[in-house]
Order: sequence, then structure tokens, then C-alpha cells
Amino acid sequence: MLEIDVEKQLRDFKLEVKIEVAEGEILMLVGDNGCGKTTLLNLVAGLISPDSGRIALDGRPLYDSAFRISVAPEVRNIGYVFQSYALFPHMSVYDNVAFGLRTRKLSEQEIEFLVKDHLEAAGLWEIRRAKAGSISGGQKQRVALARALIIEPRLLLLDEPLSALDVRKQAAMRRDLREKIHSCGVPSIIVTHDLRDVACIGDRACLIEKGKIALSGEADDVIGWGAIANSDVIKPKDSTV
Amino acid sequence: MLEIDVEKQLRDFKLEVKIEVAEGEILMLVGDNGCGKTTLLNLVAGLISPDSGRIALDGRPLYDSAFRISVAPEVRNIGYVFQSYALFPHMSVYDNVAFGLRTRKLSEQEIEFLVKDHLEAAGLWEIRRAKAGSISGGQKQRVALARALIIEPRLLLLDEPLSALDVRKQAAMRRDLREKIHSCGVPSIIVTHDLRDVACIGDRACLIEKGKIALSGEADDVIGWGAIANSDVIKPKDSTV
Amino acid sequence: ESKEITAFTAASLTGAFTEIGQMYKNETNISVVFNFDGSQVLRTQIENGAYADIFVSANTKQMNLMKNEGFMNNSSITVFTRTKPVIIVPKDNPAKIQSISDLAKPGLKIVIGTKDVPIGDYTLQILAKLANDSAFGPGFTKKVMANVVSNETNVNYITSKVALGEADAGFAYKSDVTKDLASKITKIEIPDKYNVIAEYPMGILKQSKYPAQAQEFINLVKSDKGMAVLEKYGFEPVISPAVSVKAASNATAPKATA
Amino acid sequence: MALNQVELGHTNELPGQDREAIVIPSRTKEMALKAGLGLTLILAMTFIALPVVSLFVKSPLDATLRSLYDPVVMDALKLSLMTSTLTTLTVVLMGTPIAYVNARFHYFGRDIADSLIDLPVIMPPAVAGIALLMAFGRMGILGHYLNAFGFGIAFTTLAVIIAQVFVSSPFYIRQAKTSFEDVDTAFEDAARTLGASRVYTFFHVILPIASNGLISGAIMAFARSLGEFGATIMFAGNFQGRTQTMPLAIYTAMQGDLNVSLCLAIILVIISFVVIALVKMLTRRVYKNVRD
Amino acid sequence: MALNQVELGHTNELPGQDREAIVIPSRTKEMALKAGLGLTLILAMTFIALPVVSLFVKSPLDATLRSLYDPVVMDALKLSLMTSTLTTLTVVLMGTPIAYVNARFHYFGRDIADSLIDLPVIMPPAVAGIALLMAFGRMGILGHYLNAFGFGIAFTTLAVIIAQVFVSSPFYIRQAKTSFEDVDTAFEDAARTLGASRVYTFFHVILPIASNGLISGAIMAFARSLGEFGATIMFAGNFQGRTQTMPLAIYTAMQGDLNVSLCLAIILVIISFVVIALVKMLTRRVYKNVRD
Ligand SMILES: Nc1ncnc2c1ncn2[C@@H]1O[C@H](COP(=O)(O)OP(=O)(O)OP(=O)(O)O)[C@@H](O)[C@H]1O
Ligand SMILES: Nc1ncnc2c1ncn2[C@@H]1O[C@H](COP(=O)(O)OP(=O)(O)OP(=O)(O)O)[C@@H](O)[C@H]1O
Ligand SMILES: [Mg+2]
Ligand SMILES: [Mg+2]
Repeated sequence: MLEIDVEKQLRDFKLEVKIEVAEGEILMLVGDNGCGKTTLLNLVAGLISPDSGRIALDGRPLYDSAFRISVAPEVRNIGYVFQSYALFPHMSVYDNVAFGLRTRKLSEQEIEFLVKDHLEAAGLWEIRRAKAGSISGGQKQRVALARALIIEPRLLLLDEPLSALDVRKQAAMRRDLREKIHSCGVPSIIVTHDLRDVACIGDRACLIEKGKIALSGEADDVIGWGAIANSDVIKPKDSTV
Repeated sequence: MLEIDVEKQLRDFKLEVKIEVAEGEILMLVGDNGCGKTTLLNLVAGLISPDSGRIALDGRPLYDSAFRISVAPEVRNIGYVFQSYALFPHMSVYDNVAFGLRTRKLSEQEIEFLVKDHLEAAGLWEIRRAKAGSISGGQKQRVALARALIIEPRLLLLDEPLSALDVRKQAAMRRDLREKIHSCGVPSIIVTHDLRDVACIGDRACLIEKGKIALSGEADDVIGWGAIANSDVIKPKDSTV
Repeated sequence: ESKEITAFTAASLTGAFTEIGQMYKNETNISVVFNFDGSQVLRTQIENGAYADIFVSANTKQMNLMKNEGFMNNSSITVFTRTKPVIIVPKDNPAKIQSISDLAKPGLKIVIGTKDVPIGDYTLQILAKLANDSAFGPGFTKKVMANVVSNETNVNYITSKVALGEADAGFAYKSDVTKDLASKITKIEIPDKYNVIAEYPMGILKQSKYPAQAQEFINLVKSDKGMAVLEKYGFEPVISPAVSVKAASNATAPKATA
Repeated sequence: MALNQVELGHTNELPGQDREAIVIPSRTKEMALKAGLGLTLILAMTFIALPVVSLFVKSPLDATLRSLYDPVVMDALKLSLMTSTLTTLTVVLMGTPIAYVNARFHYFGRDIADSLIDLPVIMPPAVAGIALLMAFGRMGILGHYLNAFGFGIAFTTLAVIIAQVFVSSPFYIRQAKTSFEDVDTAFEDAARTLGASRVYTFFHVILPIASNGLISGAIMAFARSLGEFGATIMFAGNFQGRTQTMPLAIYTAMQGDLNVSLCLAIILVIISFVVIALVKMLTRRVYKNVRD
Repeated sequence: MALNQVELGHTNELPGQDREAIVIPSRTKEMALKAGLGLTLILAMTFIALPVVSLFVKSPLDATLRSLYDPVVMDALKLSLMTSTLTTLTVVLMGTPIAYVNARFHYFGRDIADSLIDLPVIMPPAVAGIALLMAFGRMGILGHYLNAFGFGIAFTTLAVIIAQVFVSSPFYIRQAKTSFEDVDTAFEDAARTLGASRVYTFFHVILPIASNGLISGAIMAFARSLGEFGATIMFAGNFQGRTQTMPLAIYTAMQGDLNVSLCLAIILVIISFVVIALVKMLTRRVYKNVRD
């Protein structure tokens, strides 16, 4: 279980969030641009420090201002898809995806097996040798996803992970993501602006407004939320997807 | 009218596209990741050179391999939203949006008037002084949109311009974009993976597959295309949006 | 009318000539512009087109080369001062060197000039004389050479290293141990029978636009007033102003006359 | 993301070994790393600082202050600051386009041109001085013609600047080239589509983004020209008030008294240090405005 | 986007003024710009190349080749290449952590430490040599203790390397620092979340991304130490086979015969040029593999 209860003063407002995400639960974060979703993920990942509060995973603190604990990001065991991907520009697609396995000192054989598996599933095997800077935007996003999922993390943080995927990949990925997370049972937070993502992937959803949780509930409730009502989204009729 | 008829050998396949976009017409480009949409926009913008072919705007060639003509990008008068935004990291939000006006040597007064107008419309006026590197992803996309639209270009190239916008902004922008383009009457090409964009903004749509145009037709036909059929998208019931 | 004459002057004369230049200005209202550098560099500069009225060399070799290349007004060349090499040791003298014979002690650090700079040339001449003397012999010279840790290209490097205590001993000109350096360096005189004399010639260049004024400056240097200044800086006056350059060439350096 | 900067003092705030050690498995490693880095830093800084400090310790400071009133020293100091400033300006004006062209364009002979730029660094300074005399001196390959028009360069203040430019320009050009290479071409593309010409793009987009490296290169060139001795004394001579910069004055003083020359060296070091620190502070402020 | 690179020869392929001039309004400007840039480039290259060329023209090349067989020259050349290589290695090993720490961490006294690094550049080389003697010489502040253990540095090959490191390290450190500053921290963040420690991140992410600047800085430091004279002769002395590097051999020869010394200078320049060009070619290949 992931427990978050943090405060952080940002440039324009104060971020104050208290949420819990259970094992295998998928929490969808929605909210206006600049409301603090990415910042929240960065806090959980340990890339920035909260002003105060506590973050704990499975009962163990990752951050605790009371005890002055702050666990380094590299031992938090997180799968993080950055909003801007942050692919290593000097590495090939293959090496980007293999990176997290190499830091875990797997043998090259195991690495090759796993990477091949993930790259083929993502339709990236053909361009495995291309440098990460010379592939298309959607291909970059797929690499970022594969890179984060391959390490079988204890916690998933996905920042708009499907926004640049093509229609088919998007549909397939929604299905895959939900299955994968539920089967491996790690707490997951997914940021999105697409209410279909909320409906198709999420178990629970939170609406953030200016750094505070404004609404929270079942994923299926989202459409009814007034805060995002004037959207043109219609909930899929059947949930085969 | 924009006429495109170009060939370009890419790493994995050859791009061969022949399309025309009329004044005030909005052409939606859809297609799998890596099929060549961004590359096509770069060719039209003059950022890369085709191997051969011809690109003409209002009858005047922008590029013509037969006559060895290649008009520099800065005189093509294009509004281009880059897929990765390409905001100038050393400039504030304000200066980013004002950039295209400054190159056109408008007076600072006119610039301030116009920029204020656009920033307020995009909800960015409060963060006008923030450096482009220190704003959220969606805010960046809004800046990129404002920067491209403010110069009143002769041609609009928008590469997934709404993908990072929040739900409300997305809906508003779809409406705005369509109105704006139709009222100023410039040919426009919009790349998207969101079929709602196609349905709500576009006049016409093209499906690209491995560098070739696979299908082309009215925007409303898209849902019927088999090539992207296993999508979970349902066309909005009413077109109030 | 503000005339000035340019004197390319060996760097070791910096203090003395700056003073004499001031004297000259006071007397004639003509200023002397100095370019202080190593004699060899000054020659290179003149060969490459530098303008000078007077060339003041720290050794006869560079002056002879200039003469042979036809730059000098030969009749104007005159030796105006002398100095002689001494052994220098740091004031606290860690190696306890009292006389020339101590230089052969094994393990010393001795710095000398490289053979192409005058001080190095003189040092080798002195060592050769010692080798020929039964009191020392070739073995002595060999031991001294074995102690040499550096062949310096500039006398400054020798005095600096000895003054800082990095070298146990070195060979330099008596005049190099200035008033200020005397607090850090002890001079050990070399017996005249082994020593050589270094001569400083000066002369007017053919290209000079003011040969008369230049000659006046040379005369001032050689006058009693000029000699007094040079003496103040540790140089030895030339008793007979008529010594010719040829007689003073390195190979046939006469025994000390001072 | 400036926010993500982790401060070196950070884990000092972690709890003692006795309390929560299990939560932070990399803590000991982290500590060891920091200790190692700190040690390297201290050792290296000592290595660089010790000689400088020795210079200060072993020289009489009162004499240093007194020599400031010596007109020879004042002349040399003024000349040094003046020529080094002009040199830096020349190097920046001349070197920036070269660096940019070599970073962004392919032309015939680019690799040779690029390597040629480094040559002045390899030449021992006196050789550089002789080479300059052979090129621009009265008998020189080019100077020869200039002289026919009554235009002599060698042994003038101009010669000081030329010598300094020759010797210090490679340091600027090399760093500038690297900085230009590292500017993402996407920004250039964006500027061009927004109607900016190549020149406008260069001044308003590329130059500011590369400015960190350019400033650092310019400081290096300035420092190098302040310390320049060998090429200057050979090509420009050692004339007080005209070509005698501080390093030349130091050399000249060394003929008489080592101490005096060390005093001059200390003056040069202190004043240069102050100037460079000021430049850094000022440009950091500008840079902060530009970047953050 | 390497694709977007526009080649300098590009608009040469445009049609003549008579045909389609109206379509390309910036053509004349573009031509003028290119002419201007080309001219600047040619002028600046001439300025740097002319002295080098003069050196070659005015010296007898056969004598140059002959002097290669002189054992003094061979000794000096070997010593120069050996010491400069070791110096560059030392500078890179010692300077890289300093540059990184100064680029990424804030600690007390960082600004002073950073400015201190530049001081060796400002010192005229002979003064640097004296400062080194005062620190590490027999009577030096530190050398004094070392000497008590029978460990003398001055007048050894080690002293040559120390002098070169002292003089050339600023050039590497400054450029490395700039390169590290310019690496986007997002890549570091990504690596950390993927389980990479600080050290792993440094070697596998930051170092490769900054490599362009690091290599360029190392080349500068190498070139600077190849040309180093003043500090070396002051601190290490001039002894054939032990401390007489090429620049020292050149100065020594200069005292006797200028022509001989120029021959040696030409040898130094040619060999260094070849070495540096080779290093550049090799690293460019590596770099291409890394980047493209
Ligand atoms: N800089 C580059 N160098 C070489 N090849 C590239 C580069 N950028 C993209 N490509 C390749 O060119 C092809 C077309 O890429 P493009 O960016 O045009 O795709 P796209 O249609 O925009 O895809 P997406 O929907 O993911 O943005 C792809 O195969 C891609 O891998
Ligand atoms: N590097 C930064 N430095 C300072 N402020 C920042 C930085 N990045 C973002 N901000 C600001 O912090 C606030 C929260 O940003 P954040 O990136 O968390 O928004 P977000 O919810 O992820 O938005 P989006 O949906 O657009 O991605 C915004 O006001 C933003 O402008
Ligand atoms: Mg975000
Ligand atoms: Mg694209």
C-alpha cells in the first residue's frame, strides 16, 4: 500500500495531498494543466523533496519529515513514465529499455530475453538500434512505457502515458495496462487528461485543483463530476475494451 | 491553396505523399506512430528537404526540385506547433509568444496588446513571467499553440496540438481552432491520434500508413475506416462541441 | 622637439641602465627607451626588423654575430663593463659549501647554464681549467658534472633556484647577486687562475636615426658617473676604455684584470 | 528541473545508524561516495591552492602594497587590463562566428581549419612570438607589405594585443564550438518557422542558449591573455608603458630582486581574481535571468 | 534532429537571379551573410595560419628532418608526449569530479573554489614555477615535509608533470563544468528512478551526454601541456632525458642557433597536430556512435 500525505509550496500555490493507493489498485489523477499532478509524482519518486509530510510504501517510510528520512530514488523501486519521456539521448532504444535491468545486474542473457519480449510487444523491435533521439514522438512514449514496466517495480507512476500513442496502440495499451497492474498487484498512479483512460483503466479517480484533492471516487463516477462536465467525452457503452 | 507532392527516403521506408489543402480547409492527419506525419509537416515547413517533388502555397512554389527552388522556412509564414513544443528555454512564456511578432518588427505596444490577448485566452497570463522550462507540460503546449497562432500565418501545421491539454481546455480549443481557421481561411494540417479531434475540428481526413496515404475522405467518415476500427472511440452524439 | 633613443639592453643591466637613462634625460632632455630582454632575444628581434639605436649585449658572442651580419656601426662598439662568474649558494648553505672543491661532494644539486648561454659557456670553461689543474683533475670535474640537475637557459633561473634553496649551488655572475638577493645568497669567489671574465659590449646600429645622441649615451655610460652607477649594481668598471671587442672574445678570455 | 537539484548536505539530515538504517540501504555507500568526492575535491583544491598560498605566505605583503605606487607597476597594470580586455573582445568577436560555422556547417577543409585553431596552444610562447614576427614583423611575410605603407605592427601596443589574441583565441573558440554543437537544433527550427532569419535566430536563440559556455570560454581567454608572457616579449618587446604588461614587468623585476617580482605577481593575481570573480557574478546573474 | 542540418553549400543550388528571384526574398541576404561569414572565417584563419606558415616557410625543412635523428630531440619528444599524456590523464581523473561537484552541488565556499581554479592561468608561467617550488620544493611549505622523508620532487620527471597539471588543469575543469551544467537533470532523474546510483548515473548517463565538451577540454589541456615551458623549467629544471621536454629543448637550442630551435618547433607542431587530429577523429567516431 502507498500512503501519501505531503505538503509542498509551489511557485503559484501550495500542494497539499493526502491519498492512499492499495496493492494492485489503479488511481487515476485528473485535473487542469498546472494543478500539480506531475509534481506529486515527482514527490513520490523522490526527485523533489516535500516541505513536510510522509510517504510510505508497504508500511515503510520513503519520506518522513518527522524522522528526517528520505530514501534515495534509486532504491524506491519505481516504474516512472515521465511526461516528457526523458529517454537517454545517447542510447539506442534497446539500451534505454535495458537500462533498469542493467542497474539491477541481471545477466546479459536475461536482459536480452526480457527486452526482446517487451520491445516486440510494443512494436519497437525493428527500431531497437535507432538512437532514442531519432524516433517519432509516439515511439518515444512506447519506449518510455517499456522502460518503466520491464523492471517490475514496486510502484507505478505513469504521467500521461498514452497521450502520443496511435489509436490502435492506445486501445491495446489500456487493456494491457489494467491487466498487467492487476496481475502483479502494485499500487499505481496514472495521470491523464483522457476520460476514456479513467473509465477503461482506473479503479479509482482523484480530481486535483490547485494542489488540493477536489473530488475523489470510483473511476466510473468521473463523468458525473461537475468540475469537468463541459467535456465532450462520452463513456464507452460497453467495457470490452 | 497548399499543394504537396513529395518523396523522401526515410530510415525505414519511403514517404510519398500527394495532397492538396484548400483555403480555410482543415486536413486531419491520422496514422500509426512512426508513419511519417511529423516528417511530412517538417517537409512542408522547410525544416528538411524532400528528395524530390513540389510544395506550393497559393500557386507559388515553396519547394520545387525541378527548378531547384527551396524557400527558407522563415519566409514561408507558417504557424507550426511542434510535437515536442520546442519552446525557447531561455525565454519567459511572454517572450516565447512574442517571438514571432518581434521577428515581424511590430511595435512593442502592438506586441503587448496581442500577446496579452492570446495569453489571457489561453489562461497563461498569470505565468507570463515564468521561464518556458519551468511550467507544466500542458502549459507548455498552450504556449506553443499561442506562439504559432498569434502570428496569423498563411499556413497552419499543428502536430498533436491538444494531446496534453486538460479536459476543459481540450474541448474549448477544439471549438476555437475550428472557428479561427475557418474565419481566417488558411490551409491547415492537424496531426492527431484522437478521433474526437478529427470529428470535431476536421473538414477532411487522411490516414497515412508507412509514408503513403492509405485512405482519404470526409472527417466524419473516419470512424468507419477499418484500418483504425478496433478503437474504443465513439463519435460524439451531438456536435455542440 | 621630443627626441628619444631606443636601447635594446640585456636584461641583467635593467637596474643600472634605468638609472643611467634617467641621468641622460636630465642632462640632454632626450629620453632613452629601453627594451630589456635576453641578448639573444634582442638580436632575434633586430634581425626581424625591430628598430633600435643602441644594442647593449651581455656577452661578446651576440655582439659579434650582429657585427658579422652587418647590423652594427663597427667603430662604435666598445666594452664598457665586466663581471665574473662566482659560485652562489643559499644563505643557510645546507650543503655546507665553503669553496670550489666542495662542489664534488656526491648528492649535491648544482644548477648551471646550458652551454649556449654565456654563463653556461663560462662555467664549462672554468670546469675545464679545473680539470687541467693537478689540484683538482678530470675526476673532480666529472663529479661536479654528475651533480648538475639542470641546465638553465637564463641566469635568473639559476639565481632564483639558489635563492629559494632548491639548489645547493650554482654558477652566476657576481653582478647577478644584487643588493636584494644578497640577503638570500652567499657568493663564493672563484680563484682568478681558474676564472674567466665576462665582458659587456655596446654599440650603435647602422639603422640609428640619432647616432650622435646614441654616442653621447655611450659616453655617459663610460664616464665616471656611469661607471659609479654600474659599480653600485655590482659591475666592475673597465679601466682602459680602449679594450677592443676582438681581444675579449670568449675563447681567449684574458685573466682577470680587475 | 532546477527543483530536482539535490544538495550535497542533504543526507547529513538523515537519522543516525541506530535508528532507521534499514530504510536507507544506500546510505553508507552514499556517505562513502561523499567522503571520497569531498576528499578528491579537497586534495585537488589543495594542489591548486597551495602554490598560490605559498606565494602569498613567502612574500612580504607590505612590500607588495608599496609597489602599487611604483609608476612602472601602475603602467604595467593598466596596460595589462587594457590589452587583455581588448584581446577578449577581439577573440569573442572573431571567434564566435568561426566557432558557430565550424559547429554547424560542413565545408571543404573544415577538419583542417578546426585543428589549425589549436596550433597556437601547442607552440611554446616564444616560438609563437617568433612566428608572429616572421608573419607580421617588418621583414615578415605580410608585415613586409604593411611596412611598405608605413604601417609597422611589431613592438607596439597593437603587437601586444595580437600576441595575446593569437595565444588565447583557441581556448575560446574550442569551448564556443562545443557549446554551439550542444544547442538542440529544434530551437533553431522553431525560430526559423516563426520568421526569424539565420542571423536573428543566432542572436536571439542560439547565442543565449549557448551563453554559459561562451562566457566561460571568454573568461579563459581573458585569464590566458593576462598571464601571457613569451609571445608578447618576443613580438612586442619589453617597453615600459607601451608593451610592458604585468608578466613582462614581473620578468624585468626578477633581474633585480625576486621578491619585488613576486610582489608584482601577487598584485596581478589579486586584481585578476577580483576582475574574474566580478565578471562571473555579473554574468551568473544575467545567466540566471536567461536560464531559470 | 540531425536531419534538419542545413548545409552551407545549399543555396548555391538555387536558380539564377533572372529566373525565380521573387520566390526567395531572403536569397540576397543569405548570400551576403554567407559571404560575410566566409570572409570572417578566411581572415581569422589567415591570422592564425599565417604565423604558422611563416615558421614553415622561413625554416629549412631538410634541417628539420635531419634533427629528428638527434638523440636530444628524440629524448625530448618522447618525454613531451609521455608527460603530456600522463598530465592529461591526471587532469581528467582529478578534474572531472571537481567539475561535476562544482556544476551540480552547492557547498560552502564553492564560488571561491571555482575562481581559485582559474588562478594558474593568470600567473605568468615562470611565476607559477616559483609558486610550485615554494609549495613542493625542498624548502617549500609542503615539500619541506616530503623532503624529510627523502622524497624530493623538484628536478624530476614528476615535477614536469606537476607543472603541466598545474598550468593546464583549469582549461579542462572549466569546460567540463560548463558541459556538466548543460546536461538536463531530467536524464539524471530518469536514471535514478530506474535504480541507478549516483555513481552509475554519472558514468552511464551524465558522462556520455557531456562527453563532447569533456573531450574538447581534454584536448585543450593536452595541447597546453605540450607547449608548456616557463613553469616546467622553473620547477623541474632542464635536464636532457629527465625534464627536458620539447619546449625546453627548443629554448635551449634558441640560445645557440635560432634555426635549429625553429626546426624543433616545427617538429613539435607537426607531431602534436597529428596526435590531436587522430584523437579528434577517434573520439568523433565514438561520439557519433554515442550520439547519433
Ligand atoms: N530524427 C530522426 N532521424 C531519423 N529517423 C527519424 C527521426 N525522427 C523520426 N524518424 C523515423 O522516421 C519515421 C517517421 O517518423 P515521424 O516522426 O514522422 O512519425 P509520426 O508519424 O510523427 O509518428 P508519431 O505519431 O509517433 O509522432 C519513423 O520511422 C521514425 O522512427
Ligand atoms: N520546473 C518548475 N519550476 C517551477 N515551477 C514549476 C516547474 N514545473 C512546473 N511548475 C509549476 O508548478 C505547478 C504544477 O506543475 P505540474 O507540472 O505539477 O502540473 P501538472 O498538473 O502536471 O500539469 P499538466 O497537466 O500540464 O502536466 C504549475 O503551476 C507549474 O507552472
Ligand atoms: Mg504534468
Ligand atoms: Mg509525430
